[in-house]
Amino acid sequence: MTVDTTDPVEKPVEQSRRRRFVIPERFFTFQSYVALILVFLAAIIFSPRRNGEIVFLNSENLLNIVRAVSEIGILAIGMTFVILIAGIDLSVGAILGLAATGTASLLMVNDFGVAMTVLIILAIGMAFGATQGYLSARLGIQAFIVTLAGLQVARGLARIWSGGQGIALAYGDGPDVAPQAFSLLNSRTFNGTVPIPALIFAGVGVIALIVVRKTVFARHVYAIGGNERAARLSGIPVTRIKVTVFAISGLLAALAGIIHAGQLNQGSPNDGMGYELDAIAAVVIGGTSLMGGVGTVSGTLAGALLLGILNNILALNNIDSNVQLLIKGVIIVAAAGIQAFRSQQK
Amino acid sequence: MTVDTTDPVEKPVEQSRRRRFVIPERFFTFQSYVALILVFLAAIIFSPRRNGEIVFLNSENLLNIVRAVSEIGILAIGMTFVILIAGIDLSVGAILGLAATGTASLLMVNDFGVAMTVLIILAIGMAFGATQGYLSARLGIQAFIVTLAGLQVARGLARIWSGGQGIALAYGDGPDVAPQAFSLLNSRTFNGTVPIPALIFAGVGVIALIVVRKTVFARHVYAIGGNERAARLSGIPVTRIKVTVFAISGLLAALAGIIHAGQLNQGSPNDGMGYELDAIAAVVIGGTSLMGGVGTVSGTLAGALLLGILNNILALNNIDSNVQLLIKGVIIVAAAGIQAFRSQQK
Amino acid sequence: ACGTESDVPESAGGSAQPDEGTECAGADGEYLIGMSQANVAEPYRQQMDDDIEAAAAEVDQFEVVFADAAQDNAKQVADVENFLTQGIDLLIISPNEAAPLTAVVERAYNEGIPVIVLDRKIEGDSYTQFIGADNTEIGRAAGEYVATELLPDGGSVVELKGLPGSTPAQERADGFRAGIAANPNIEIIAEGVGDWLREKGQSQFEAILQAQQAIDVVYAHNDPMAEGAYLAAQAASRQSEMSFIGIDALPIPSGGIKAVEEGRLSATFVYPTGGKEAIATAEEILVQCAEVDKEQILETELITVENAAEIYARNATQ
Amino acid sequence: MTAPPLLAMRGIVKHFGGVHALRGVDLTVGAGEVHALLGENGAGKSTLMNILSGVVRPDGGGIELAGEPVALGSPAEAQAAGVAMIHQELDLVPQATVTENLFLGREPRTRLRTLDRAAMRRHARELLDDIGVELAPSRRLSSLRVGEQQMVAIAKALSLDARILVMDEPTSALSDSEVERLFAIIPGLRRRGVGVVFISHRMDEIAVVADRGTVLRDGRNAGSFVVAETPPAEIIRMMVGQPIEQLFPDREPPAERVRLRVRDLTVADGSDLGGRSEPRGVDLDVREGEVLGLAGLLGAGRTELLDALFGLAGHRLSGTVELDGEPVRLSDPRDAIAAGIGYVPEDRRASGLVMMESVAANIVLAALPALARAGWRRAAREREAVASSIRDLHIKTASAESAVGTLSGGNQQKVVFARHLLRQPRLLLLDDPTRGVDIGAKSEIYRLLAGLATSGLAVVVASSELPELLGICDRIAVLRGGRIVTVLDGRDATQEAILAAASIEQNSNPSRMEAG
Ligand SMILES: Nc1ncnc2c1ncn2[C@@H]1O[C@H](COP(=O)(O)OP(=O)(O)OP(=O)(O)O)[C@@H](O)[C@H]1O
Ligand SMILES: Nc1ncnc2c1ncn2[C@@H]1O[C@H](COP(=O)(O)OP(=O)(O)OP(=O)(O)O)[C@@H](O)[C@H]1O
Ligand SMILES: [Mg+2]
Ligand SMILES: [Mg+2]
Repeated sequence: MTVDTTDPVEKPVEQSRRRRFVIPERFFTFQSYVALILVFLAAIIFSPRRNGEIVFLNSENLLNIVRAVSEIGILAIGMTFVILIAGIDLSVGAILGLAATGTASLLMVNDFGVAMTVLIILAIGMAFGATQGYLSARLGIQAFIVTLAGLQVARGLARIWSGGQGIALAYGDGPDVAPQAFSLLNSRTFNGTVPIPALIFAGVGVIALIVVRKTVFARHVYAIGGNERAARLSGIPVTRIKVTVFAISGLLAALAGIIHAGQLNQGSPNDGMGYELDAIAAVVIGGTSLMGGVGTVSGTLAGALLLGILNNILALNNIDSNVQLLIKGVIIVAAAGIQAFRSQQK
Repeated sequence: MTVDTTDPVEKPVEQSRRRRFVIPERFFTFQSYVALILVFLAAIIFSPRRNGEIVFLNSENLLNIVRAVSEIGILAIGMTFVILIAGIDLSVGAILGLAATGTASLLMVNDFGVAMTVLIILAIGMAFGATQGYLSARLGIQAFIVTLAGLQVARGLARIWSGGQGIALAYGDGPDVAPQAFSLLNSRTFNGTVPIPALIFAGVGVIALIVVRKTVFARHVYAIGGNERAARLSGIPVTRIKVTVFAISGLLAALAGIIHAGQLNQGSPNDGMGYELDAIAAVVIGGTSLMGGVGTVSGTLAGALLLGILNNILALNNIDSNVQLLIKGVIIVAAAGIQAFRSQQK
Repeated sequence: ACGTESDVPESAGGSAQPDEGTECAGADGEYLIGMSQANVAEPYRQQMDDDIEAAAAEVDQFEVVFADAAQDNAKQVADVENFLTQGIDLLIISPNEAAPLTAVVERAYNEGIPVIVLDRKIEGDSYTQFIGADNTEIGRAAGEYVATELLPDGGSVVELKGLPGSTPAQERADGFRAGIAANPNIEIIAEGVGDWLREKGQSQFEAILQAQQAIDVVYAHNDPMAEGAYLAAQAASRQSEMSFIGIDALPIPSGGIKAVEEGRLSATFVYPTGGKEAIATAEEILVQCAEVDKEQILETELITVENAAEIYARNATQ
Repeated sequence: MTAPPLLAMRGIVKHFGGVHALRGVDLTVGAGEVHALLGENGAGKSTLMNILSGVVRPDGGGIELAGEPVALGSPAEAQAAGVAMIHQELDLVPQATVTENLFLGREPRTRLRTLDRAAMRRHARELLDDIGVELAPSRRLSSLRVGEQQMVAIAKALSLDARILVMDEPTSALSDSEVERLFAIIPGLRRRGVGVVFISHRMDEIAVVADRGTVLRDGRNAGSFVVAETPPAEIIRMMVGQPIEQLFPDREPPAERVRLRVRDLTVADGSDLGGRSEPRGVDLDVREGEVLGLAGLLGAGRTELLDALFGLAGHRLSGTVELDGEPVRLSDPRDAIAAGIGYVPEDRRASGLVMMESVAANIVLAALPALARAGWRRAAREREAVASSIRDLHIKTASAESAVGTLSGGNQQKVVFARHLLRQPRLLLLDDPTRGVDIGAKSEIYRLLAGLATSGLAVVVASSELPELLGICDRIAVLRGGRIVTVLDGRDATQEAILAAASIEQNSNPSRMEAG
């Protein structure tokens, strides 16, 4: 039996015009995983080989992929919640840059400890996100506009903070260097195999999965995205939840910024340019609807990995970067197309 | 009346009756013009003076402003229609780049004439836009995603077309130079005062104003944005109109690209990066709702000029570029805030 | 040199200046200098601004105002127009691209404003002085260094390129190929595109490390990408198998000289910003009322661990 | 019979994914005939008519107009063939003016092919006059009352000069006086030989307007009838499959204790009210176990009064509200819910349900924090609560995890009931709880209400259907212009008395009457 999740009368009028071939519903439930598996298989097939070994499947390569997507992945997790409430957050890349700059500055210039620095930076990211959420939820300014402006403001603040240049991290004891502990972020654990950022990404992913399944907050997020008025009439504190969602997005962007600074031994105000679009792409490929109310964190994780594998296999094969742009464009549309097809079927 | 026995800190029983201050509706109708005039006056006040003359009001300066906003303005006019149908077009900056590259390439490498070149480029822009419109309207993929992918594809195509380099224009007769006629675009008319791009911008603006007022097409655009289902049920060819709207946006982006190449004597695949966000900002400041169905072309023109004046006055006062980012961010939010306040009042 | 007021008016701005009417006020004047920068998001260009600011602070008569075109030719044209509206006395411009900026620079020049063009030329000769380094030359120097010093017996090279479509990326690639041509045993086995960015250098090189077993030298079009590649190699514990070279050698803590000094990069090549030189030229033109040469080509310098500390101390703005 | 019927639909089949909406339905309508199309929620009435008006393509079957087979592939083709439809959901553009809406999709053009605004204005006036609606054609649609909007939709459909006019529940948003105005148009249509298909869940209307009728059940024909010859009970039996013995259940009289006491409740005007009547100086008492009805014409302010009691008027509210003697502050729905008030809003699609979510998710929505521990959900308790709600309210659903959109209208309505009942409210506010709900489900909702009242709940229910109010209420308060003009006892109130109170021309200084 097909489950009809939308209101039948709201259907596009022409929906029944074409002959429809029916795809099992199960396919769509796992749509983003299906796409992920398809891309994974394609990557194996197209992977270069070295001494007969499939380079793509090399465990180090796979871990590299997770490391490479860890920042976008963390941004995308926050973005998932934002998009679930039918919002959008264009500022995450700029907040990442601000956080990376701030981290480097606090560690190197102000000689703060690691814990202090991380706390301050996370607080800044959260406050920035919450402010945007307040402007959008309370004053009713569209999230697209608020976060577009927020992007500029965060970028400007970061440049002013650092004087425009990146701040390099040097480790050691004493003044004017960062505590050695912070260099953990560019190291690997388990015998130097698993990159710490990949671990953090996995951790954030697990927490998000638990939050979505187990908390009242997540149910409220879905309800607001599905029907804000109904949510309000059910006594859900809509404004507070929306502000919280943007605050989470800002917090995670700041976390990604700290990781960014740690991974690259530097915080630069220009870091993270355009990351917001990659994060949004990961969320959408993962099956979350930009109209809100429908989507999963696990889909987003799959979407982020899919993008990472795509980048990796294109790079492994030395594909021309312009052709890469075309291929990525087409794959994003195809992924969204599957989804659109799905909702039309229903 | 019963005595309140529960909680001494309980709020007063008498429900508060707050005086609301009511802003005349007329203010909002002219909201974007009011904002434009305010910014204009502010510009006069904050303008530097030279020999007692207000530099900002210098006629050359004013014409420079119009020239400087002409491309964004043309993009914004196309974007107005797209946003009126509750869409968004993130690809216009990239199409501008593709068109500028193509123009330069056809003129310099293929030695096509001006008319032929312009026709081909406009057709490409229109076809690109129409394709995006088709994907979004017919297959139901969200415009945000389609045009985000379109952005990458157009950028990739432009790079491939030009081999990655900008193509400089040289004028003259004979092969391997562009026809002199094309240099018209970087000249000024009326005794060298009025820049041709400013004139074209004004022309496009006038045509758009007439289209909005006088055509059935425009009525259908508003209807689709207001209630797509109602539009369908009234027999309006919704898909066709949506495709047309995206085609117009692509066409105008191509036109802006041709102007860009002419103004700058070069077509480069990296031209127009981020212009889409400026165009969207102009539309939103001009009072068009991102939810579709509400807005005006004249508001968009006012919005574009407002942004131009803002850029100009910030530059004339040599405001630090990072501080400029902050100020512009705040002003965009404020403009959107006025609008939001308006729709909340209703 | 220009102590007397009876000096001929053409003294300022070189012989090609068509507007002969400007008088040189010399040391008594106050001068507003407009600096139009292509994009401060590039560390090299931010450094150029910083150099100019630092140098100008030493000259009492100078006030410098900055504009940032954020990588947009059209914005840079408007920036110059706005400088003209404000009535600057001298224009320093580092054009985003040549052809698009030519017309407006020409206009400034024809209005009698001395123009110093930094780093990237404009077309024609409507400027007072060009100060810059030669990217092709630097690429060639890097190639020759690889061909003679690092891999005299040949070997495999990985190239990490800058943003496709940008002139320096093209020239640093072409020059490098010319430089290694002398040694036929050197092969470029892979090219990655790092868009000038550290993180893209890192992830691109991670993939290349997987695909390529034997890498001798990593040549990156700038230091950040070289550093990114180093991080990738370090994570794979392969950093000692190969040498890393970059370009730019900015004298800041996050720049390439420090990276050489600290042993991450084997070499980098100074891509001078010309900021200091531009102010010096401006001083000659405006304060000393002297004529200046049409071109000032800045030499690159090879930075290795031997000279890194010394050159850092010399070039740093502070 | 020699002349073919005006409309003949034969063997119409339609699937939506796995839902078999129509399984071979026949329908014939003659010229000048008003044909009632009846059936439970989800029986397929709208689908059948959407096929006729080109909105939906059938999977099988054929349509003949006056004997000619036709293919109606789009709304435009159907209009060209002479079919006009007033859709169940109002299909107008809220931001556009009345005029623009009237000519949507067929705007007149000048010789230059541009929009002919002058012609639009002229014709708009005529069209509105034809159906006796006094409205400025230049008004924005969103500033009109629902009833007025409905009249615009009717004028638009009539203006197509159609041979066949389909009205899909045109009266569900209208109150009695507007319904009368609509019915006044029908004789003219008959004379012109127009065939009218009329869909409604109000049985009393069928008897007034229709000549013949067709009943659908589960996408099949369940029978046809001639109205004049068929008793209503028989029609209901055709629809539901069994007779309904007693629509309105008997109930105990309410207790004496006052549950809700409202004094001088007033809501300050917003800046742009669009014809809404905010409550003014409302005094009201509702006792434990009492069902109080709110009657009034469209726009009388019933919804606004209920909204205000649920905290939706925010800071514009003044006056005092007490529940069981305790004063409550109502500036947000959260305050109301915390105080023990439940609300089933007027438009379950827009305000009630989260359509893409499951039945279970919709039921527990308001009770989540109460069922959880420190913000962490407790799945077992939620499952229990959902199961008992489904059981107690007889919600017909395949499973608790089914999407709520798959339920019939009546069962959707019960889901909204269940959500608020889970919070064990002291006072339940209902706004037109049976709008668009079929008669079987209606009787179940009445039974549910009776049970709740008997258990001591106080209920305030607004409705446009007077027989419903008379059947279920202990007392009926009549509103006009936001004021309570009179309160009638349920047992001896009559439709005439209510209508008279509701529609007396408003004088400049109406006397305020005490309720309770
Ligand atoms: N577009 C659609 N997609 C999927 N299912 C649909 C669609 N339209 C209708 N249905 C289903 O078809 C069946 C018939 O619906 P329809 O709207 O025709 O009923 P109805 O008789 O008009 O009911 P009501 O009295 O509630 O208006 C229902 O089960 C409904 O859920
Ligand atoms: N939130 C709102 N904002 C603006 N207009 C509204 C809002 N809610 C309702 N309206 C409008 O208020 C008008 C009056 O509503 P309505 O006809 O429902 O009045 P009512 O007195 O509640 O009558 P009934 O409940 O019988 O329908 C309508 O035109 C409706 O569109
Ligand atoms: Mg129906
Ligand atoms: Mg109502």
